[in-house]
Amino acid sequence: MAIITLNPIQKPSLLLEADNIKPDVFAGKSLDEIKALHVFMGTDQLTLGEFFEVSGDSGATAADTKIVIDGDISRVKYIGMKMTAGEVVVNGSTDMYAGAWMQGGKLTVNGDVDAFSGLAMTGGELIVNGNAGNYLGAAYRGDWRGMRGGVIRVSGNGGSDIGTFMRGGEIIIGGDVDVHVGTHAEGGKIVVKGDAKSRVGGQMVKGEIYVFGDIEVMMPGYQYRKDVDLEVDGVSGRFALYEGDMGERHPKKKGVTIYGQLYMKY
Amino acid sequence: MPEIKLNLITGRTIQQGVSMEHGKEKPAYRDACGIIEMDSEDFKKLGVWRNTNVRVTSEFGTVVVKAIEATQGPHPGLGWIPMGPWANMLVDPNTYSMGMPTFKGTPISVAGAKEGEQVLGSIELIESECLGGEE
Amino acid sequence: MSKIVTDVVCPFCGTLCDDLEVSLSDDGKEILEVYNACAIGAAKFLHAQASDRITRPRRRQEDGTWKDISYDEAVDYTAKMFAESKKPLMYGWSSTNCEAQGVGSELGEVVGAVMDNTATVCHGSTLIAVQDVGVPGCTLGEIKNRADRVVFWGCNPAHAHPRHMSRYSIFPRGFFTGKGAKSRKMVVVDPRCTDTAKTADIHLQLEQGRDYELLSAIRVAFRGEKLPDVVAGIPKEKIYEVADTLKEGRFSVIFFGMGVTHSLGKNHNIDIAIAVTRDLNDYTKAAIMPMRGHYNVTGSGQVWGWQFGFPFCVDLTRGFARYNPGETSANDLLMRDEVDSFFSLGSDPGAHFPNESVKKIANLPSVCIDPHITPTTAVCKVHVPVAFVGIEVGGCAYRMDNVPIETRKVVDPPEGMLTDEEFLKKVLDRVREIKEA
Amino acid sequence: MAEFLVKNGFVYDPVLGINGDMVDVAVRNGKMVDASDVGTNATVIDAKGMTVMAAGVDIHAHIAGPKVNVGRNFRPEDKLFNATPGKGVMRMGGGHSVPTVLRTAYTYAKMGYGFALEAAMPPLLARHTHEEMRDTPIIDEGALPVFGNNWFVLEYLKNNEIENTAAYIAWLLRMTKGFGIKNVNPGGTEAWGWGLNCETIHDVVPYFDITPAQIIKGLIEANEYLGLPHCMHMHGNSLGQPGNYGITLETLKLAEGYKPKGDFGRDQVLHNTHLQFHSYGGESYTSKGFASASKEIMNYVNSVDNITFDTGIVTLDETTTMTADGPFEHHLSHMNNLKWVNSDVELETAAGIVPFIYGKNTFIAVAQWAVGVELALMAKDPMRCFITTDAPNAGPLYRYPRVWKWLMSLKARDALLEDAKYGDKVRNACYIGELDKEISLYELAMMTRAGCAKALGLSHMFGSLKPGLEGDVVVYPYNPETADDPELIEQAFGNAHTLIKGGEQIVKDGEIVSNGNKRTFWVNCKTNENAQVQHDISEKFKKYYTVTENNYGVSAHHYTPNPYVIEVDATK
Repeated sequence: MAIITLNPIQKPSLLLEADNIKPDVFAGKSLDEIKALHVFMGTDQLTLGEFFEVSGDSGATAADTKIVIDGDISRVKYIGMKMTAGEVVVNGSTDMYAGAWMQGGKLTVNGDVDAFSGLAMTGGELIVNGNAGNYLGAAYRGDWRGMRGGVIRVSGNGGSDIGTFMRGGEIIIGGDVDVHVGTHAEGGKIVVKGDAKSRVGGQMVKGEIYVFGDIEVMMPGYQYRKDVDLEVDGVSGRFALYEGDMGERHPKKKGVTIYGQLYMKY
Repeated sequence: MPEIKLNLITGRTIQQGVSMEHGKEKPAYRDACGIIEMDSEDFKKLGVWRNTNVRVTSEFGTVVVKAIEATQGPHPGLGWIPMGPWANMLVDPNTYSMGMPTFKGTPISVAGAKEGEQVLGSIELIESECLGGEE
Repeated sequence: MSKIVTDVVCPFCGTLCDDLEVSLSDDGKEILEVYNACAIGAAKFLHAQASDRITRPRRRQEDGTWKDISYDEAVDYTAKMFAESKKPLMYGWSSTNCEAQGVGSELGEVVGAVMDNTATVCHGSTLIAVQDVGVPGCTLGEIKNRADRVVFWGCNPAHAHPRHMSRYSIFPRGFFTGKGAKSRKMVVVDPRCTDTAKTADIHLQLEQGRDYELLSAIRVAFRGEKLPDVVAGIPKEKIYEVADTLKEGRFSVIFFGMGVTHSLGKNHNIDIAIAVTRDLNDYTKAAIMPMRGHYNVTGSGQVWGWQFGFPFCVDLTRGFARYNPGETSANDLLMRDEVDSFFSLGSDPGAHFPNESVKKIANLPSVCIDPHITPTTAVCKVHVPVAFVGIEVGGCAYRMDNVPIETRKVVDPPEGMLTDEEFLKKVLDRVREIKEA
Repeated sequence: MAEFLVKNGFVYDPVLGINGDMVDVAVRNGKMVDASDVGTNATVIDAKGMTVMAAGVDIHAHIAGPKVNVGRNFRPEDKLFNATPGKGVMRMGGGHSVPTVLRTAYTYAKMGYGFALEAAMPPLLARHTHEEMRDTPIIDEGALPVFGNNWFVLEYLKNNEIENTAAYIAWLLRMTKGFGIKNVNPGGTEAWGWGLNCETIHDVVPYFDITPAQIIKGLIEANEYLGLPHCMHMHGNSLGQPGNYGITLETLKLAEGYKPKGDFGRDQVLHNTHLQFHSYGGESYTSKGFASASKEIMNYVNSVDNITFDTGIVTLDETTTMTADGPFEHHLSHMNNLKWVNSDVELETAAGIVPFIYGKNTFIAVAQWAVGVELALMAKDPMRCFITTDAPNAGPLYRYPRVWKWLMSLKARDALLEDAKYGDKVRNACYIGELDKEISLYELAMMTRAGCAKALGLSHMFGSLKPGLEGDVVVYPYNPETADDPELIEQAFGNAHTLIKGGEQIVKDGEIVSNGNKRTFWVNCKTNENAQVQHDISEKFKKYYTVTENNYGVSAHHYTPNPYVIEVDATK
């Protein structure tokens, strides 16, 4: 796999929108062509080369291309947005929309990601070795089609509104999460290894949520069903299964009503 | 000095509305909004007189306002400061990435004001906080 | 004999009362009395006449004092500020008419601004929730003529919309509600025993910040499912009772305010309140309505809707419109240092934004358009006073239920004063000159 | 003013009987003139190898006003990655199914349209509709206030008081600056005030004790009493329900015996809009239970001469449905569980808005598509059948050229059915497989301009290139002699080469170069003094409305800065 390395050389005075930083765009381009790609700072259209030193080679296709960003890009948005293949590694933190609308490939952030990362993702892997911001793997405003595929794995804490309107795929949070987990979910799987605050599975139609730690305030529409022994993301244990949200509509499958499932580890 | 913990909420009052329309630079606006309404139980716990100044502090700032008895109570444990600059010294600016600061539900502590600590007018308050040259 | 102007529209809150009568001096220049208005509305009309009113633009000097400047100088400063900005924030737009909002939109487009209105600290939560789940609503006359179950959730009309209950929601005798208040059951949900709550048939004094859980519990109760003994501090028996009360109505309505939009969960609180209303429509007829604050914040969302497709938080910097509150919202932009100039019209963020945001405004090139002296003018570099919309100039405004009403001009503004629309047009022209040069 | 000479094009003008002949077309001082009447300084547009028509006239679309704006504001996802920056005289635009007003104008211009009728204006919210129309450049527009659930109308018609109904209608047209009479789910939308509906034309409206049939007949009579330019514009009861064609036939038959009155040259007394949604047989939406009833409907429509209709053809897109048929939208929200907006308007009407996906791989969406296409193909008189998508209900506005492609090409229809998962089942349940007709350009000109203009009472201004009419000409880059691929139809008719509107060049070489001189059309109908109606109006405002009578009318100049007022005298 060919590797292109970006070294930040200038911190944007406001922020940078860099939706071009993804293997799909870099593949098959020379270093000069990559440097000439546009980035935006407010109304100003600038070039990638003004903010990054670019070295290495791009592959012929996105799948053959790996982008490594060495340094802090915590004021750069849209890293890996809509990427379909290949790999991006950020050795630092990124701003909003990392891996948003991602369809394939792998994006690793060795740092934190800000809000709206993995938004409406349909495939691929987003690995965050740090903390994630709010709306991780959620739907774009107004859309009922949230995350539909792929995997998001966060080693640290998550924010609020994880997996809103989720319909598929998997989100695993190593640490704690803030309010609203899996709100309006109609599928998919969310694993929280730490604690959750409140509004877990509110208005959930379908899908699975696993919480290893405590939930500060439970939703009133969840009912205890039974205890089950499970292995979840490599951890075995006994879980209490709750179903809900009883206030929400639920589909029927072969005459049986399907609920959202909330598993709480003992 | 004794101190109590309350949950701060803010919002409109008719006095806030009227005084605002008469001019936010006027003392009436300060009198309407530079206050905290507290429950009588909380007055007892804090041990200050009604209609005296208190210093209210949150994780996000601190401000001196006049403590008055709740007009729309009882609501023990809740502190009410009408919407305006005084309340906004204290409220939680966290928007949870949806644009709206958390104007209601900020943990605060209330203590009696020190000798001579006055409730500032809105313009004075904003100027001293924002044009203080500390940045 | 004094002259009486009738059918005057009150430019204060989203109730947009249009039955005010204003008596003027013989020469028609002075407002003497305001009839039918609430205390706040009356104050607004009378303050417009204040002798200490500022009538000319002013600019803050190095030493902090103000110096009067001409409108042309103010236009020039504003236009240059925009021309030099990469990402200006144009905020406010709620206490002005739709015509000014329209010119402002074009200006925002030309300069590549991010445009946000006061919904961002008011009913922005609601706008987001409506985008997620829709909203079954109606005009206020439907409430007046049909509603027999009226809920005020996290709002206090007795203080914030003083004539709401008498004009629309509780007291009026409508076509199918001939007994007025006696036709209606009133439910108030509020952590305080507000002056509105005191007049209610049922007051649910919930634990602050637990609206989402309580609304969810009502939905659970609608479906006859089990509830925990207590939710949000309210015993389950009470929750079942309220659920039944709403289901049994012929027409139920939920009005809601800052109590839910400002509390933990924000848009989700509204989202689930809308779900409650949607559920109710399976049993009876039901509607839900935000108690919009500024008299024309609704119009601002409408104008941007037809021009850009979004009701607030509109980012025009890239030449086309984008939207995502949390990113393109005024407070997030300020606190994240994402903008490099600030323009305010028809609002007072200095008084109504968290202090952290106001401090950021103070450090930016800035212009504030406002008839009053405000905490915003106190932190801005240039203050441009303008005529009062609805008093000194007419124009369209949208009531909280999206009914557009033409506000009326009652008196002339002080001589030489510009309106919002006139000032914005001048700035737009000047910006175009600068861009072409 | 400028002069234009459009030369060498294939001209289609059914009014003048020109069917593809190479005729020169000229515009002077904003009007059509004989080619010999322009001077040598005229701007010459060489339309060689292209198609020339009068500008299009849209008889029914939802493009401006309160529910349209709800559709915009509550669907940010409709604009995601779908926005365009401004360029030259154009401002920025965005949106797929509910575009911003600017994009709406540019879309119409690029499709060669010059006039569009906003199909439903809630009277109390008329200012809103006018503000949006004002801000929509280029095209002339008018709007139809809705009447079929209005309390005045229900009360007068219950007692068969046609004169009072007419006087009220004339007053309301003046107040709202409206164009004509829209009638949506008569009685059903008032019933919706209580969460109910009127599902047939004989269901009694709660409290008001009147039936939809009485409302429909009464509004036809009132319309003809006044002699308005357009006729009663009908969206019937039970829209979208399988088996509804019987109700539709009953509705259409209510027009029997009525003849048009007035000076505007139309032949019909009832326009049934988006007839597709009203032409269903069967009893369910499944492939086993659904059947097209287009033939049953068209057999009747073809047999009479006082009815016109538009198609409302489904375009198989994700779109946003919006209608004053409140109970229908509620029903729809339960079918797809998507977000739902309802907005009831005091004493007058309601609206519902729900996003909807017409999936190519579902049976019912393709069957609906077939029903709409069938109606147009079965129409014997193209001057009475107009092509619409009921935008955005059956599909977005910008899909018109795709619809024309389907109507003009059997090959395109077969390709669609071939590609659709349940294409064969649709052939079985519908008539589409029996129809090999291909609409000609001459017929298209009737179905998209000449007929529409006539039905609207605007044939003295639009729909033809006849000297004296408005100088509205479009040139499409379509060569009828050489074009063989149906895709060329969609391409050409969505990208006009030239549009001249009101004598001004709007589109030049495919680019928008002017925002034109947009006008708002409304009908000022004079009636005799009617003390009873005046009294009733005052009473209703005092007791039941929440705005005062004096604050109701759309009067300020800024709502209609460039009005075109059609005067009607109904005092005789």
